[in-house]
Amino acid sequence: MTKYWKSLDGNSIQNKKEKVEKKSSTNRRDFLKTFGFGLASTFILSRCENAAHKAIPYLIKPEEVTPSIANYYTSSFFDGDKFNSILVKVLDGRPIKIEGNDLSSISLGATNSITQASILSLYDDTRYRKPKVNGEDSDWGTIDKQIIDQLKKAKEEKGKIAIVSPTIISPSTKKVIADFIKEYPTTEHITYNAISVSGLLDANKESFGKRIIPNYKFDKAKIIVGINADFLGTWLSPVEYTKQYVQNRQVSEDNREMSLHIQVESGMSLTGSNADERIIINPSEEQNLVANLYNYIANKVGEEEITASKPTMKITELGNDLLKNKGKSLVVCGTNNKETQLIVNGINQLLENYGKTISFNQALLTKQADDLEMADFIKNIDSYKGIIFYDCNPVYDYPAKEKLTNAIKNIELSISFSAIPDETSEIVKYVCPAHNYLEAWNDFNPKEGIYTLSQPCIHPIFDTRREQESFLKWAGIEQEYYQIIKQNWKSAVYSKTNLAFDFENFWIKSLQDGIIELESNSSEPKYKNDLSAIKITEPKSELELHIYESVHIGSGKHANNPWLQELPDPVSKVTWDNYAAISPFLSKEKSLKTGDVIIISGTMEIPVLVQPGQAKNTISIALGYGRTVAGKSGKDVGTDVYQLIKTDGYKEYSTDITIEKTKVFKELATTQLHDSMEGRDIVRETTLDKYKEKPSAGNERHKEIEKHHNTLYQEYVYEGHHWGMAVDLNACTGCNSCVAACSIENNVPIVGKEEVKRAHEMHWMRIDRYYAGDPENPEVIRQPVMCQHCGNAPCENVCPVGATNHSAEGINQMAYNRCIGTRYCNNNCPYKVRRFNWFDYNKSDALEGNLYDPHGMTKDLPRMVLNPDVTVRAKGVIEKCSFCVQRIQEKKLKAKMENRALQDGEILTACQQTCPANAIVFGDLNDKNSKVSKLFEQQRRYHLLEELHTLPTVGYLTKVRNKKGKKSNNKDHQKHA
Amino acid sequence: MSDISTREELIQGNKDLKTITDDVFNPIVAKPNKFWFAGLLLAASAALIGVISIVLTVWKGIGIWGVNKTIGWGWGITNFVWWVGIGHAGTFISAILLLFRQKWRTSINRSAEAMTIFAVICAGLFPLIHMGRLLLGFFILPYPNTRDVWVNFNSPLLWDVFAITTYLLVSLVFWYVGLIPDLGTVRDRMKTKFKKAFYRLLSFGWTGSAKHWQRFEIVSFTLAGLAAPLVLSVHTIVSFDFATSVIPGWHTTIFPPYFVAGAIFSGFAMVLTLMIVARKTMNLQDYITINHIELMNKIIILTGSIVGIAYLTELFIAWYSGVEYELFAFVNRATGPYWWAYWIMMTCNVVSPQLFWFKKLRRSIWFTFLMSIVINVGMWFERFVIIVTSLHRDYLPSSWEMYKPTIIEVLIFVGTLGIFFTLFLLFVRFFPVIAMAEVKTTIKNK
Amino acid sequence: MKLISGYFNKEASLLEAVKSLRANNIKIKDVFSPYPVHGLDQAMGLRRSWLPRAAFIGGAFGAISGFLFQAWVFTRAYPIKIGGKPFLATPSFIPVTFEFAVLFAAFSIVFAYLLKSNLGVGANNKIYDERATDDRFVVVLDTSNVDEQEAEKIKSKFEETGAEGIKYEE
Amino acid sequence: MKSNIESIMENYNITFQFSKKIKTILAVFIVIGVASLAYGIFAYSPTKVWSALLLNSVNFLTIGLGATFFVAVHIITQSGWHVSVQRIPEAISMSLPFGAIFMIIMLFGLNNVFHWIHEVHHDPLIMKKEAYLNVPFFITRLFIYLAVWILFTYVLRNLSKKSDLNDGLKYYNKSRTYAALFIVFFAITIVTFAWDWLMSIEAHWFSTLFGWYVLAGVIVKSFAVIIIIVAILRKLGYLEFITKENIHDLARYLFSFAIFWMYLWFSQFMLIWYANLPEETLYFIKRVDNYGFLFYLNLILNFLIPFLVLIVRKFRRILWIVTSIALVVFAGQWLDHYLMIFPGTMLDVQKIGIFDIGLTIGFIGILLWTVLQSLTKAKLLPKNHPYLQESFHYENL
Repeated sequence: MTKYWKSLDGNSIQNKKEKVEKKSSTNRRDFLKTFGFGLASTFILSRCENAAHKAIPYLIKPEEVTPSIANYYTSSFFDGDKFNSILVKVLDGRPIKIEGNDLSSISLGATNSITQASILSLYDDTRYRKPKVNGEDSDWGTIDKQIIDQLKKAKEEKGKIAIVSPTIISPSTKKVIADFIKEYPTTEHITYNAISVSGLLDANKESFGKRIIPNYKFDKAKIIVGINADFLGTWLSPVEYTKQYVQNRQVSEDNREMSLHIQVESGMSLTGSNADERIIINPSEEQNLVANLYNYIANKVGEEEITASKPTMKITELGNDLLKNKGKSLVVCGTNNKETQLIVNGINQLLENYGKTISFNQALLTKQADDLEMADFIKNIDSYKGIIFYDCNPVYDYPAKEKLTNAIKNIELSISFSAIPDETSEIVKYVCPAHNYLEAWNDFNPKEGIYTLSQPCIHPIFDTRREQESFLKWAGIEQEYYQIIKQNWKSAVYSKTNLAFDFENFWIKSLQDGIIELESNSSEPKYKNDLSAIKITEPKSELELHIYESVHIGSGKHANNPWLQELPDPVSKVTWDNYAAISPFLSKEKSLKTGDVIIISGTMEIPVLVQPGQAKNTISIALGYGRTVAGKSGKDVGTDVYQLIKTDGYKEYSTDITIEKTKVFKELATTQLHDSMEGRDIVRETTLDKYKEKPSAGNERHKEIEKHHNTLYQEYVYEGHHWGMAVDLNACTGCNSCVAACSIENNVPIVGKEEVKRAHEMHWMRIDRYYAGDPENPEVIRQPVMCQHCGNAPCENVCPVGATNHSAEGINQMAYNRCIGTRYCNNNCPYKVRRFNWFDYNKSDALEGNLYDPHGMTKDLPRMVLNPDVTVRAKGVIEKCSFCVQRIQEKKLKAKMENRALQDGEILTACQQTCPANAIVFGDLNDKNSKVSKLFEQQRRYHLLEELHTLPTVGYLTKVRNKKGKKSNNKDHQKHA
Repeated sequence: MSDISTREELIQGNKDLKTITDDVFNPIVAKPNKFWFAGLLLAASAALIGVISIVLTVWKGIGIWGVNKTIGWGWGITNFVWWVGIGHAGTFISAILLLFRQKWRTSINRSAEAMTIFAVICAGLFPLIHMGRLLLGFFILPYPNTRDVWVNFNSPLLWDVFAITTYLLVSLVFWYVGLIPDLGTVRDRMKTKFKKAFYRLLSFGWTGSAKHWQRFEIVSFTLAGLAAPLVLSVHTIVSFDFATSVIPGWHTTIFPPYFVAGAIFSGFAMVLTLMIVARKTMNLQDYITINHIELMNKIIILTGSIVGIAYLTELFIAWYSGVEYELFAFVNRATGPYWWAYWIMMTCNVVSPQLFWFKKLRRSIWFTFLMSIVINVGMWFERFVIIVTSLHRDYLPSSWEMYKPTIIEVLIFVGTLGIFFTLFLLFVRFFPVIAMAEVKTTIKNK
Repeated sequence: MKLISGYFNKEASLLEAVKSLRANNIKIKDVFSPYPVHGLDQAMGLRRSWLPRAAFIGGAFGAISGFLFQAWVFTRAYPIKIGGKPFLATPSFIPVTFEFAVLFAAFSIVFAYLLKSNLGVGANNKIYDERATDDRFVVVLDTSNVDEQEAEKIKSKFEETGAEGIKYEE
Repeated sequence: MKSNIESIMENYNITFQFSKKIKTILAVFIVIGVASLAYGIFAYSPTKVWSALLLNSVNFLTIGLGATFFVAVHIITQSGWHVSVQRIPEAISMSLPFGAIFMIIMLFGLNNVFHWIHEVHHDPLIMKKEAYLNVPFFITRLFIYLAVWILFTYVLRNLSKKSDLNDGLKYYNKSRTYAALFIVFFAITIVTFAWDWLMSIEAHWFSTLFGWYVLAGVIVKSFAVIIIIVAILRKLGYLEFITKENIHDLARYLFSFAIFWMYLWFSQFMLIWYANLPEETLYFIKRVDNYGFLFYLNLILNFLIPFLVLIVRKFRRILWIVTSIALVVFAGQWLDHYLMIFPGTMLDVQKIGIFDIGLTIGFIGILLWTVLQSLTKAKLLPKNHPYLQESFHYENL
């Protein structure tokens, strides 16, 4: 999967997994050498114009660079919210793709959509080119001088200075900040998390004496109860949790066990839509439910109960299920309410989960901020002489916007390190733009005992400077940050390992692996808690608002990333917008339909989306939208709901609201209009009980259809390779990371909101989502659909020019140059996976002046992200999934040059590589031992619309629901054979 | 030729050879009236708007149409099939009716054939402009090239290229062969020098020699024999565009004959529309008599009923097949979001032609004119229903979409109407609209 | 060349004249009429035209070459796997084969007809009488090699059968 | 041509005389048929025997039906060319009641040929079709078809016969209404009849074109049979008034409809071949794989031979050539029915043997008997037909 490297100092450095060897750069000289190649290209880059016209050949080729062959560098992605260990694919000096680092125990090679898309922020055209003073371009010399003067002045006057940042998990950065504070002792470091878990942290502090997030082990749990915690989509470390979660969800003929997942929630989340059972509550019922659950369990195990009013719903079954799995269960709650979290801790304690499914070893460190600290800071903000905003944008993502804005305007020294203009950087005095993370060194400590590095993969494109360098400069420390990291590692990490015989080797290895994981086996802390003091909030009957984090936009930091904006929401399939999700019940009651604009609590207008499975009296709205200062893709997209978060005490992500109907209609850009499977045999599913009895359960039709597979002409026999793909519907959570990865890998154009509305989106793969059963609490089922590479492809037959045809390896291929765009193939495709270039999206048309590029993707800078191994498609041609044929060719060629057979698993398609759920497996069907062949032997395997005899080479494995002996109520999509 | 007393004279007004020539010749030399100029202006303007819209489409991209990821073909191909369908009547009249010795065709075949050619020209435009890369449209021709790639002979769209081209060329030749003697007549009667030279050029040196006539007849008859299966093949192949696919509502074996019947149905409706106007404005009531109209109406009942039976057959087999997708496709047509299009189609094509069972209505000019419009509307909707409702909800509900045309698509359609009428108006002005020589053979007074 | 032509305004008289001339073994050069007169070819003793054969040959050539071309492209020139169909996808070739056949047949017969009849763009055949394309029937005889007596006989035959007029031409 | 008209005048009153000799020959035919049937019952499974009976009954019935259709179509199109042979299809149409009897006899063997009858209760796909495919409805439909067809056939025949005695035009105009009504009813019922008795043999399979395809076969067959009867009568010294043009016309229609049949065959086959959907291909796979020779022979007999021979104008005007082709097409249509029925009803691959041919000879005997018998009932030329003259006054180019 990655570039094979000869290590730089000639020592053969072996990896744990031999086949994965990663690039490291040894020292400063090597570092410079590494980037020497980049000088020419980045020089051109920064000048933007004439970019492609002045490619200069190497005089002396750097040894690690072969034109058109990609190098992979390890790095880390952390946006102040979520962490991911990554590999950066650098081709001819340009980072063009991010893959997960499979040495990381956190993500095991997977990434989420935000990480995938983050590569584009490197080439964000709105980035600050230079430091700015009062909005005017400046230079570092001037700006440093002014800032140092002011800092000194503040120091003399004992004026308070604040560094505001999200949780910082970089040990070296922390050290730099500490050094800075040493120099300016009046400085305070205030952290806040836009999406806060303060309640959880403080509850843990109270229960265990440790203010950290424990290490949840979803793979160890037989029963998982998620309470408003979208742990597969957004909560804390979703990639990690997904990886764990699917381990107990992927059944096979040899392992017919799977966990039971019950989700208690208000809005339909990605996690909830994957649950075996969903219990719908209004946010105000949450505490009551948790307390009653606690009481039920406490009662059974003979512990003391707490005072709570009667539960609003039946919890007996839930309680019994949990009790049956003592020590093998896991209850997680996403609330920021400390009391609730205390009770949840109590439940987990009663269930003896600590030390088993929850551990304080390798605790998660990505969120540590304290809401009260920030609230306090805001209260006293006027007493500060200076504020430094480090990697944060509180003017947007902290509810007290007005106060902050006024304060910043009045403060003498306000600094933002933001690399791109945002609401905060727009009003500060000094903008000291930081590097993009792909341009800078850094280290991270995302979990206790886990250290990772990020290394620059490209010379800084603009005149920017990493934040740490700024701090060092202002503190008067003449040391490079890189050296600080190295020193820090030597003392803090190297000393605790015995991985290499000297530090340099250790350092090389660290860079090569990108991650160092230390053994840690400190004992679990003791639980001590008194819940009796907690007063349980009574459920309310008014309309409530539930504010949640969306899977792709997150806190809103990446709102200017068109790739993320165009990714459909995993549940609603809406792009480019947030919306007020209302229940079908409310829709009827208030006669609102999707697209009707309502006014929330008299302050904000937002269109409605009727969301099956939504709590009846709750409206859910996603954060991260409504940015007012951002590039074109982020600005004024959707509505900002940060202001509705209450901040007295812990941030409250739910609140009472009123709504008011307007006459305005605002069409949402949705990629899927129809939610029902119409009783069709599209996604086959069964229940675990039935599966245990018979692995072909739910898939009886497969055999039946195979029996009738007759043909008027011989099926083609593929000698050599026959590529195929297996998609495990039981594993797929629908997170859309694959869609993001596919689009990035294959240069899929961005079409923008208006075009999505017109059903012109271009994604090569999509995740179909269907609802079944009761609209108030439906079952959700998903299916990733890409080109099925049919053996009897209906599309190929009808292309008049033969532009789409079949390769000798079973791939349905497109010759873009040949295509004349009749769209006949698309009409004839039963899966509708073909996409047509409606306009000239990438300046490749023969005619002039007809560019359609609403989000500036063809500007010189964003264009740098294009994958040169994949043709950009001209206006008027059809495109579609190619099974990442460029990757197949690359690996085939490599195997050939190394004179060996291609290994199974060597070729990974972009979607497969990024999938956190291991749902996609690609390989050679002719190799009987390949993983994909083994999966094809599973009795769960079927093909989409196989009765049409299109002979797809994409196979699906049936979905298995863990429904406990209940009669299946989804007759709607259970086909009788 | 002995008298066959039981048959009525085909044309009225007790014409002799001379008066027939006069009647056909005079409009060519007479100064056209205001209506003609107004019509031409209107049609040409519409054509211009159409051309502008086409240029815009080619320049900007198909994205300015309403088609989308699910419905790849919308108005464009609907119009294509509609125009091709209309383009069937002329050749049907001149070829098949010639083979069946239906002499009444002589009054209308000339203009019907002209209409055919113009309609096919309009039709041929659509497959071209609906291409995403029109400028590379020549890829569709099998010409030797350095890349050694040919075309895909499996593709019905490619068959279309051959079928439409062949049909256009053969119809043109057939039409022109029939025109030559009449152009000779025009030439010989023309007084002004320039015009005479013009028609001399067009008339290919026709003299009226017995040998020429003998060959003329045999060539006409052979061409009719060739054109008859050709006319069937064209709409058959157009139907293959749909029927070869696997899309429910498209893939059904009855399509070939049913499309042909539908084509003739709509073609006759268009012939009626034009003839009813032409006979009135050009004083051709004696040639295009109420009997002609009645006979055409009978063909309309016949073909309309065939179409109706085909609809019902499709419906029944959709149920009988037991294939849920098939059944759904038809239920969706009738009750889905495009139900209105389906019921317009049903009303116009199946129900309303049945009114022609009443002789009184069959012989009413006004009613016939109204019906001819209704049928053309209905047949347009038939194609719309087939294309759009089948595509918009096919196999995977996740991809279900709606289709709405944009103004550009509408204007292109209007543009082709403009092109059609422009050509037709020019035709009636410069060419003999009635096949004089053939009509002369049918009269008894010679 | 000396020509004599008789003018008729009735189809019946024309046929009668032609028959009577033929009965008297007088060779008719040509007959001109505004429309194809039924039975005139038998009356004049014209042989059935061979033109349909041109159509047949053209059509057969079109069909065979059309089919072979497609087969060659798909099996020899550049075989491409399309939709799992066999390379020699005979049913797929039928439509184009048919169109080739019709196209070639139609053009063969039309070109043969135009060539044989000396018709075409710029053809300037002699027009004996302009009303022959309107309402007149003209019988033309070549009297170059005919004696006076014979010419008289012709004239009388014309008159007998009701000729409207008789014209002499050098 | 005068001689022709004169002879017509002479023949105005001639009717056919059914001689003993012919009767004997036909009796031999029938005996062969009965013997074959007896042999078949003895030697083969009931399914095979019933299948053969179904084949011949349907073949027999559709010959008569095609003749009525021929008569009706020519009435409503006000054709003239056919008048000289009109009495022949009329006579053929009189075989319809016998065909009806055979069909009713078939009702006793339904179980043997229609597998849906027993599978309708457990095959899920066929269960869906039960509203249509159930025995009572099936039988009801048959009786409706037969009753209406026979009714119209007799009405048209009687009107035609009456015209001999009286004013031709009056009866002719009257018959136009009935002919139109018959055509409407026929157009629908021939399709449903084809579904019932042929398509439902393989109840899983369906094709929308199937009914029309069968109809095309019926039309071709009706022309073939008319030509054969004309040839027989000519041989026996009748119909000397039939001109070359009449023969040419019959041949032309045989030719055209052979092409039309091929067109529909191709349309149906190609579309199924192209889409290659298992639910549709199963029909053809059985036939191509197991009956490959007959499958292609079907095309040769029904299309290739008539096409290649009759494309030559000269051959279209020679009665014996036309008759030979008619016989080929007749055999071809029989084979077409064979291919519709046997691969569906019989599990193992069948060969056409003495039994099949013998039985068919028997049916042909009965057919000819009824036809010739009816020819004695009316004059060979409908002398008062309004377009009689036209039939003798046209030419084929």
